[in-house]
Amino acid sequence: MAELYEELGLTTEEYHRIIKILGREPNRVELGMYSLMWSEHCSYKSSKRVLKMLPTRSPAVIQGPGENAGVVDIGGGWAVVFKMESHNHPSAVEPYQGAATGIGGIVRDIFTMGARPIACLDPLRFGDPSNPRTRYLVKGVVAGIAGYGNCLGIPTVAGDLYFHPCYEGNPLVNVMCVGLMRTSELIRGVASGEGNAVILIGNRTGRDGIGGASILASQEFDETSASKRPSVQVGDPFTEKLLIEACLELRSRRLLVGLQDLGAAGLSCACSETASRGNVGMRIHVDRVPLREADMEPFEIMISESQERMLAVAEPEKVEEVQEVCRRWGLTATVIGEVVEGNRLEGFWRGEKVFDLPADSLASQGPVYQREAARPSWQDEVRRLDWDSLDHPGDYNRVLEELVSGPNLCSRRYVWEQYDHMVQLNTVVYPGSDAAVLRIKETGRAIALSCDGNGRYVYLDPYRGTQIAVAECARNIAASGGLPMAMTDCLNFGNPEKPEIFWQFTEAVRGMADAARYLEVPVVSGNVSFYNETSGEAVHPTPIVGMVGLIGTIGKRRTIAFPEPGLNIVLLGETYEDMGGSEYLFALHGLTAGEPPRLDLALEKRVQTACIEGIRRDLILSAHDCSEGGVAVALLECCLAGGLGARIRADTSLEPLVWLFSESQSRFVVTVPDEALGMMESLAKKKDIPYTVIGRTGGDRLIINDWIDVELERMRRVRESALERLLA
Amino acid sequence: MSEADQRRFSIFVSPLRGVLDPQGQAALGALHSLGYDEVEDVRIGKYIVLTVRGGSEERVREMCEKLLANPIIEDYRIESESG
Amino acid sequence: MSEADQRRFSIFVSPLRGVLDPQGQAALGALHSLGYDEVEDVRIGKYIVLTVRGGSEERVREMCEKLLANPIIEDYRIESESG
Amino acid sequence: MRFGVIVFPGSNCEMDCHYVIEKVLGQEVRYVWHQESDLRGLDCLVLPGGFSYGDYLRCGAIARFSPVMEAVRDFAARGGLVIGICNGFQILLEAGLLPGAMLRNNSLSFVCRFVHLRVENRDTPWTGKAERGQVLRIPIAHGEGNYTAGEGLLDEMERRGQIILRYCGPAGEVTPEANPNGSARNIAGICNEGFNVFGLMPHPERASEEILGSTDGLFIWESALAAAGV
Ligand SMILES: Nc1ncnc2c1ncn2[C@@H]1O[C@H](COP(=O)(O)OP(=O)(O)O)[C@@H](O)[C@H]1O
Ligand SMILES: [Mg+2]
Repeated sequence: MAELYEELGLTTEEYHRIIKILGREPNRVELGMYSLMWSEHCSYKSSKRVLKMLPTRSPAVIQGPGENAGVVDIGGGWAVVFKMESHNHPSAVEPYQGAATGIGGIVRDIFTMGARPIACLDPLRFGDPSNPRTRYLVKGVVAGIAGYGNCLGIPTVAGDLYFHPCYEGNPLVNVMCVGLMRTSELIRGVASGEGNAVILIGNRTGRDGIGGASILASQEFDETSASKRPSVQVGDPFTEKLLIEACLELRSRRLLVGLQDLGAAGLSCACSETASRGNVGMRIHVDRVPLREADMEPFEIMISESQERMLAVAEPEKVEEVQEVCRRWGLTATVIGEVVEGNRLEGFWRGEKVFDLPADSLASQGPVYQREAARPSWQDEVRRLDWDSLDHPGDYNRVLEELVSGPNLCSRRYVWEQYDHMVQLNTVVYPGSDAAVLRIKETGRAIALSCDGNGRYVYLDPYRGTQIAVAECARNIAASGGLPMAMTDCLNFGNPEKPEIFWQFTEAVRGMADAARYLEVPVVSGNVSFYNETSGEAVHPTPIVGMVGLIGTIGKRRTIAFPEPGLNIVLLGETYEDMGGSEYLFALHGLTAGEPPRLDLALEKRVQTACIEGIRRDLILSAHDCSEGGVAVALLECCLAGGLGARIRADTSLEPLVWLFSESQSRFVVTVPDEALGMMESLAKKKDIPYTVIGRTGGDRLIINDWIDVELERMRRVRESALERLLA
Repeated sequence: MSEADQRRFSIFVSPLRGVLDPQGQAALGALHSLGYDEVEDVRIGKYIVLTVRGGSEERVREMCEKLLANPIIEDYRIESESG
Repeated sequence: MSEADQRRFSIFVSPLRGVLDPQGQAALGALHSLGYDEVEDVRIGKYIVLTVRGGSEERVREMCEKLLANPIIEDYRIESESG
Repeated sequence: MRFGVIVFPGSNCEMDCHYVIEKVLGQEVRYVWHQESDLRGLDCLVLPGGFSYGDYLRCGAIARFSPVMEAVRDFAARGGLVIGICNGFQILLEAGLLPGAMLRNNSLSFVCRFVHLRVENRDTPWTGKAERGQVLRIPIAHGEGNYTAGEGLLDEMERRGQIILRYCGPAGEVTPEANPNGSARNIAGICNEGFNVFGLMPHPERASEEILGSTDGLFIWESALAAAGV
């Protein structure tokens, strides 16, 4: 066993712990189950303690972390369910299938709770697009998300896409799904009721992803990964679509006690988690699991990660009805076990007992580590920036053009047009604005969805950078007229066993916790992805935030588009010399350096409330936050979205380059009609926020002092064609 | 070069053994529902015909590795035919 | 029935001559950009392998006509192999 | 008017069509399961978009063998109104209820966006409410909308007025640039010879409410209502 446990990724200490739990040596099946369930990916053994810092409650939160997804009340008897997850390593091996099965997995997390999935989001990070491998990955990942998500009929309505060489060998493919349900229809991933049947629904079990959870997700990624290829999983969106419909029908007919999707660690995870949550035991007849390959061993069956499978628990007298519903949807539903008294998870194979262990020892009593954290020795170095020694261009038109035709700020149309972002008829603000807005047909309200996470800021200052991710995401929601309600996250970091990585992680979570608490957006679900490294080099620490906001009346939604000529353009917030970590430095000087932008959470909150209130009172007709590329890029985006120019007079003592491209936080560009200007000004005063009328909408050019003068049509062509050209 | 230099290569790409083949499964289901119960398995891959002037099988193999097949989930076989 | 009754049929479905083949065209372009200039044409179709117990080639032809190929845009050829 | 929206395994726009027919048009509507064969009492059948049977093998190839398709064939033969949207159009092609076939988009990518469509024949149950040459703005969302048919057949269809919608620019100009998928002669929608069966790639149900950005889809729905005397 000694060699085997090491090969499976368990430490000697962990192995002894297993012996102590069982009071004997584990057999091969048990060892396999422990190795997966105690892997970083499934057990959160390095992150658990740190994550305790996050605020998880608010009056609207129905279900926080701990279930398959978070649930938040949006009024009128309805709730949204959402979560984000990573599929980084599978996507690096096979971009199409990796991304596709990523969507499949996160969508299952949502309908497991009883909710109909209504939207997906896809935050993506890749290496330099000049590398052919990067282009292959981007195209494969986007096609995979499209291939799977479109088939399911779930609109992918937002996401983001950034390029930095640090993601070269280890792209980030995070996916978020949002579902909608009646609050009364919540299903939990709980087994209970002695004698109840345990039913496996969906695809047959094959050798997919065996070793996937531990090998692909919990070890560093290197050249030898190619040899691990046979574990690649192929997605079957058609079966998933049938599963959605069948499970929602089972929910509506109230035929289930509990429902759990099968993801990492397959049956081992689903059985132990449901049993553990329900404080019951479970008996599994492993030989009843329908197989794709006849010669599979119990060990393989218990840890297979074959996709498109669900585990349901139902009362014995309902089993036939459950099977009938599944059959109608063309799915097999096989009773593979039953709920028993106690806490043991037992497995039988042709009459023989093949495993017998306490369910919680797998699901919740795994090892927990306090990893060592140490501030990296290079941290101060990268924060230094000698601004004056750089050769700054004097042609601001050119700078603007380079920014908006560069990989990070050009239009993402090429991506989102490959996604069906309209199906279900809820999308009332399409991609291309700050947040996507979905109407809730049943209540007349709407929700705003956005995701953000600037890895460069976090690299330079994990604490502040992560605060900014939360603040910016909330700002996107506010610009759309939404009140931020709750968030999810995906924390993408390197190897947590390295003290400097763990320091980044701890600082980032602390930043997230502080910002979330201050802005009153609890974290209701999330995911940690460690070991994002190639040949020992970690990616930038990249926490991604996904947020849901509520728009009380559907009419009070806003886009970034300048809606009509003759409006005042107002800048809410203040511009400082915040050039550290900026897109300007990265795109024009190839630098990731300096102090990231300052952030005053109190000001942030006041500016956001002013924006939301201004929209609610119809003082503000359009709104856009200033983020990467600063106010100049924000203004150009507003112009292009509305097909309408602007003339700006900036009265400032800052250098033009700084005023134009500084990435100071807590700012919005909004439009206000003349008759509302007075009220808007007093609102700003009341909220105690900086407020400047900087110009007027109109014409077909963007003109800023005598610094910038560009023709919109030309900029539109340049910005919209850039991504396809960069990826060609 | 003359017509005689033209060669045709047929490439047969099929899903690796053990890899899920949803297309094949769907076709199998459809054949059964049409009454073709004798069909026990269906695997669906790609049939690629290359017309090449003066190339070698070695080069075609390279093309398969790089572009035409996805070795992570697919197997392939090349047949050449002079034309 | 015994294993001996199992037969394998390979079906090669290819785009009809004269019908556009967007996938083949894209592959041709990609091969050229990778430097495989010797490739003059690429046609991409389907390679279907049926495992059949006790069926006839006649029945397989029927399956093709009905389901596996679309005669408006595709041609097919069947090869059988006893196993 | 009573509509039936057919649900195939893998359909994903059936609820959207149902919603528009019931809530926007205010008409009666029910779902028709793919294994049903009794279509009595229905005036118009909708084959919705989606990915029936995952679009595996070929789009629409497996769905056309659903039991309901026999009934649809009879329904159409008796002159009943049948509209196939996107995947529904592909199914009608595979079933031979409409001529031609569908290839993958020439970009090889799925494409979801608003397009402009020129109404080529307003003398049909589906376009009576529009002007000839009118330009509609309706979204598409498909990976295989590259319509093809033999040149001879296309000429015949042109002559008989079976080509109903073409992709065009905002001013109605039919150009290669306005063609999102490479379809023959920019074809976006066609009818059978009797004009009671209509297949189109664009989604009129996604353009039936102001809040979604266009109401041009209503021309099609309301034309059908008018044709049925509603
Ligand atoms: N990968 C993607 N998938 C779908 N939509 C995307 C993707 N990347 C960006 N978008 C969309 O493009 C728009 C601009 O994105 P981004 O510049 O990241 O916004 P912001 O800076 O306001 O957060 C948003 O509507 C966003 O949802
Ligand atoms: Mg924004």
